[in-house]
Amino acid sequence: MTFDNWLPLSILLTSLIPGALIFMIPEERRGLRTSLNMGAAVLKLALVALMVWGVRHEHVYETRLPLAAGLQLVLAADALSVLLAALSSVLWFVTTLYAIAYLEHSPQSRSRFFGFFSLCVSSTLGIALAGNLITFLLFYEMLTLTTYPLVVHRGTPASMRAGKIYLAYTIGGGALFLLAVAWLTALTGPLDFTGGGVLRRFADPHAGELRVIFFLLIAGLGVKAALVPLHGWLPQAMVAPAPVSALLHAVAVVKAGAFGIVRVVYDVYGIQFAAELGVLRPLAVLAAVTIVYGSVRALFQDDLKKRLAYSTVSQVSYIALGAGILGPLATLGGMVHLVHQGLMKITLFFCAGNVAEGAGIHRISRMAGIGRRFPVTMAAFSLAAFGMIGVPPMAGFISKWFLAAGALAAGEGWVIGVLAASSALNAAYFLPILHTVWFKPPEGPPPAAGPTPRGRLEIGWMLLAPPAVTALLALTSGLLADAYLSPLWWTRLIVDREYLP
Amino acid sequence: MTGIETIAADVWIAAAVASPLAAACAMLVLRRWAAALGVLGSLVILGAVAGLAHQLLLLGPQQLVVGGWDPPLGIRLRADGPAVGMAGITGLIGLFVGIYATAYLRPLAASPPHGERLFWPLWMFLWAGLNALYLADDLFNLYVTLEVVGLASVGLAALARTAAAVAAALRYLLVSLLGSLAYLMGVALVYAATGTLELRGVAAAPVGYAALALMSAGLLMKTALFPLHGWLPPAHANAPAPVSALLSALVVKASFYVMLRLWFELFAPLIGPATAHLPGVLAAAAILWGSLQALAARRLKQLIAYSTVAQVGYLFLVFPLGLAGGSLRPAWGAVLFFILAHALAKAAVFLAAGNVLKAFGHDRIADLGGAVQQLPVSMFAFAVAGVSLVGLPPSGGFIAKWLLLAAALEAGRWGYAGVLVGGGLLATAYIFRFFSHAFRFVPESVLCCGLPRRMEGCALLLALGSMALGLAADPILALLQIGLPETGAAGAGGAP
Amino acid sequence: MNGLDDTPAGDVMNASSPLLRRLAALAALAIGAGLAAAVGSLPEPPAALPRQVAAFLPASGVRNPVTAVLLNFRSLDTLLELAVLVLAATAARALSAPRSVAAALPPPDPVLAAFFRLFAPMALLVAGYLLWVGAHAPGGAFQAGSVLAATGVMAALTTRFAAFGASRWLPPALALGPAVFLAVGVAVAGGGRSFLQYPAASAGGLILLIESAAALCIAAALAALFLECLQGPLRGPAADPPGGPR
Amino acid sequence: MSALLYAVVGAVLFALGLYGVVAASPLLRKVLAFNIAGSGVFLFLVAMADRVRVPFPDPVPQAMVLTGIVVAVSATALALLLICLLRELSDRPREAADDGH
Repeated sequence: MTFDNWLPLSILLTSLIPGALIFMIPEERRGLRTSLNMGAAVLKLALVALMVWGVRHEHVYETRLPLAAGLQLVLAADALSVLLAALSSVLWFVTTLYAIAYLEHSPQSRSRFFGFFSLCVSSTLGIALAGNLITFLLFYEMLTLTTYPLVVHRGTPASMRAGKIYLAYTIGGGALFLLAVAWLTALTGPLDFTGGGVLRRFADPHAGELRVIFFLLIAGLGVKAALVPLHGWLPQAMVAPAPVSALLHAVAVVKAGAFGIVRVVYDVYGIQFAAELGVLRPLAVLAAVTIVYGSVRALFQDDLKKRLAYSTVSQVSYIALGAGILGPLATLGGMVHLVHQGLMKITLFFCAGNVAEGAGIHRISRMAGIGRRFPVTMAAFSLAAFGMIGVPPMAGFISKWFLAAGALAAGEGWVIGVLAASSALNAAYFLPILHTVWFKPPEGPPPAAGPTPRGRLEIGWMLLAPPAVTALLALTSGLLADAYLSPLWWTRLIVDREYLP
Repeated sequence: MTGIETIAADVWIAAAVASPLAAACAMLVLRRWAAALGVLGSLVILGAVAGLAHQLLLLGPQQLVVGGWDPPLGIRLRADGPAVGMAGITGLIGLFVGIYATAYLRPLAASPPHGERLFWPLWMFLWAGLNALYLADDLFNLYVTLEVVGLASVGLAALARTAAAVAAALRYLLVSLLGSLAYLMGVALVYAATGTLELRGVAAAPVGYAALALMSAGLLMKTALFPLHGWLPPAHANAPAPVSALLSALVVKASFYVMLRLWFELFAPLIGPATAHLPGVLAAAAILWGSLQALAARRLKQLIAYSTVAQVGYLFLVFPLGLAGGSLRPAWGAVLFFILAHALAKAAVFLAAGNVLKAFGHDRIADLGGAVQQLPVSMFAFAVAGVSLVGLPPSGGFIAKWLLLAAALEAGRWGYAGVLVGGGLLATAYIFRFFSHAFRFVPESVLCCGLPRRMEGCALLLALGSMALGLAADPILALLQIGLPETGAAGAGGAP
Repeated sequence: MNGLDDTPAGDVMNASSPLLRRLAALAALAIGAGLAAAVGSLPEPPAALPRQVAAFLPASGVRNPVTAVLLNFRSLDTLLELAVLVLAATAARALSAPRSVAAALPPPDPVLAAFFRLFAPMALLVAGYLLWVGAHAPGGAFQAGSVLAATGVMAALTTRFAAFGASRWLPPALALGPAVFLAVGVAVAGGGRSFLQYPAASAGGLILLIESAAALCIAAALAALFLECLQGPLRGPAADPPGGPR
Repeated sequence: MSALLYAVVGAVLFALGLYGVVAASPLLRKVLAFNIAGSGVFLFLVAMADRVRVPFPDPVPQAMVLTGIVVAVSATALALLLICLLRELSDRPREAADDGH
């Protein structure tokens, strides 16, 4: 086991072992818990950075462990897996900082929260680094198990109900996914992810079965990627604390589903073979329907987090849409949106959390004029909102641009219509918020000291820094899109390796 | 490693059967030291089984000809993969349940002071019966070991001495005796037809079918497969926690193990696809019925007992998958691994339920709010074991379910694949139904009494064991299939 | 034990509904007919095993073939069977409350007492003979044990050994049988002989040793089983109204 | 020939005993029916032993019957004890026993 074999496993362990340790830390030892958390996050960032540098220089990192009769647990670092690994480790660092401050005086056990929090991120990294379908399935189900306690963390009847719905959807999806993977393995034997897909040679006798397996896989993954009929759990899971909503919607759960769809389309079936099977078009149509449906439902939500949830339902399907269109440009747009949506959405949720924590405001109608009270938070919120609409120079614009270009190149004209409609709808549900926040006079009792007094921050710095950082990241990855090692640059590297093997 | 092999293999087999008996006798004499002898005895027995496993890995299947008379005259004890695997899991669970029982049984107010000390000899007799049963290679010897296991289990089940426990134990006794008699009649028929009691004698057609029917019916009663499962839930729910763990994890599987031996060795030529599907259909019904009853259970131990009824259904899926697939390629590896994973998980879950019962004073699920808060270690053990019961990765249960699913898909049995996946969903429903109550946040503490650390520790270690089984599946699968007539490819995953 | 017959099976077996009785009748009929048919078509008995027993009988140390099979050829079965009896007695002790036997037993009946004084020595003689004759004719440990047990019960009934039931030395007596059997089995093993393989010369003696220990153990077990039932399991000092069993 | 007759009678007794255990409602009758079924099986075994005339009838089924009898005795004793215990407990005021112990 050389260092190259150790790296993927050690990245996984940097959150698995601290997670196990944090469970045992007594509740009052806040300092120890925080230092363990932050130390693990920093160590992970360093290792991932090392891997990014390695993969940039064609270095192969792979861990192979025998799992069961004939099956292997494979953790491989190819360009695509590093994309999600980098995204989740950066955002986890920021979310940990935010969660420590946010749960400062919550009665529930924080050791339990941060234990499951770390386990959840290790399963996300496991999904990112998975080298074959069985490993992906293993971490995919582990993600469900580690996020359930986070969703029901508050223990209130509402969170219990949300947890039950969440579980029903995700375990159901997991069962479909298990059946599909078992069926595929029975047909073809254990197969690893390889660029350009591996199933072409099984096409002649099993074409029909492969189509059914594809739809089972997409159904299993679609639950977490919140494709239309299977998205019900996402708005319900909003009762969870803000860091959990941020983690669930920007980094872990939703991305796992979208990432899975990308893996299945590109590295199991191969985009060409999938197109020949005729399964790409239904996927693209389903994604388009989800985009429009999500945006429409978001229009009518007065609760801020609910509206953001429906916005996520719509935005994640851009990735599925990118995967559903044949051609390098669309692939580029879909994959880069994986990162951009993560950065923008997590900013929005941090701001929603600040407003709820700082002023106890949950409904958009009561957010009139809070721009004065929360200037920095609302500035970050506005930046992210513009990004979601797709206004240049924000990151959102980049992804939509390449998606549109890819659609044109592939001759799928109707996708332009969908993108335009969705951008309009985004504007329709984000701009009123900005208008209420900045231009309406603050209603109700005037805040004690008008604009925030000099020197004193609107809210603790640990709650303020994360949204600011992620907003800036979203801005820079839009502005400096072509810079070295930027998300777009890296995605272009993936696409080159994918399409020109 | 010179020392161990020089000791002849049959010493280890003799030790595996004789040491629990010796421990039982010692406990009857030195009654005050029963608990200490219990734990010490567990270590000795586990050592013997470990030595046997070592021999098995080195030199292949071992045997001990008792009394020096070669079969068919004398009795031979055979130690092959399945036998050593079952003896090993019995040892592991026996050790942890023993340590747990030293703390759980002390203040058992209901029974007289000397009553709970007699738990130990009864448990040692049960252990001797189990080890003798796994190693037996003779039909009548299997009958006597089934009786030892059956009567000891009834004695242990009634140990709580409440009206509910005694009624359940009595019903268990009557059903178990009915099963034994049917089995004995079958043995008589086989002896009348073939003239030997060996497990390899092939029974002639007409008498063979009668013997197969009788013996299988008897064993189905003792394994509590649906519709003959009525006795199991009350017996397992009302017994003391360590006893419930032993009954659900080990005793139910002992009679299934005998059925495996009979169907795949003695009666193999008589069993066509039609007969193999009967247990399959009953298994599907058991999974459905057990899970629905578990969903409706009011008490935690009832929920777990009905979960056993459902999980027993999974065991019987091996018959349609192995035999109906045309050639005799039984999915030995899959079903034995399932037994190991389920035994560890079920024992952990029952011990955790015992902790809840001790700490809360009751186990009514609806009133267990705040359990996760106040009993974090036990609830974590319950969760980890629950994951293995349900068959979600990365647990041992998942690997077992995967192997069964691969066998089903390879044999093109769609119905059973659906049953496997559906059963997993139902299991998730009733396991997380409990958690939806346990995760509720309750400001003030509701516990009535504290728990010694080792009670929670044992539950956690067993749960982590079932998880570790999932990660180290390959070597264990290899060990389980040593000495089998034809190790089915089904046991080796989906490789075509 | 009066009044036992009407113990409701209600909470034990909720069976015996008319439908189930008919179902059981049908099943019994089917089993009876099936077995009768099977018996009819039994092939000619291959008498391989009995001939082997006959061949090895001289080496078994006893002349009675059944005792040879029970205590030499298939000795493991007998060891486990002894364990069944002992564990049943242990379970009986575990389930009953410790209390003085006297409270539960009927007042001594002079006729019974007189008869017992005559009966006891003769019974012990018969038990000894049965134990001895087992080597070459029907008899052996179990028959001797049951006669001894009957004597024990008679003794308890005439309250001669009042504290028999709860006495301290019952469990060790129970342990005697399997312990001796195991001890002999392990002692003879080694030096090329496997577990429970008696050396040809001393086989008879060893079998007799095992049988006598087993006889005592069986007597203790059967007597304990009877007396635990008689006294009624829960007759704790507090809960039990004075006087004999209801 | 008479051996087969005894075997059939044994089989019939076994079937009757099974019916009795399931259908009889008072518990004591269930235990009695169990013993009838047991003796049916033992009769069948002895009948099988009688079919062979090596200098003596086949001793192996006879040994099986002896062992079976001892097992039946211990099982019956345990069953009777549980019935006594049950009668004892059901006479007592049923405390909230179903909450576990």
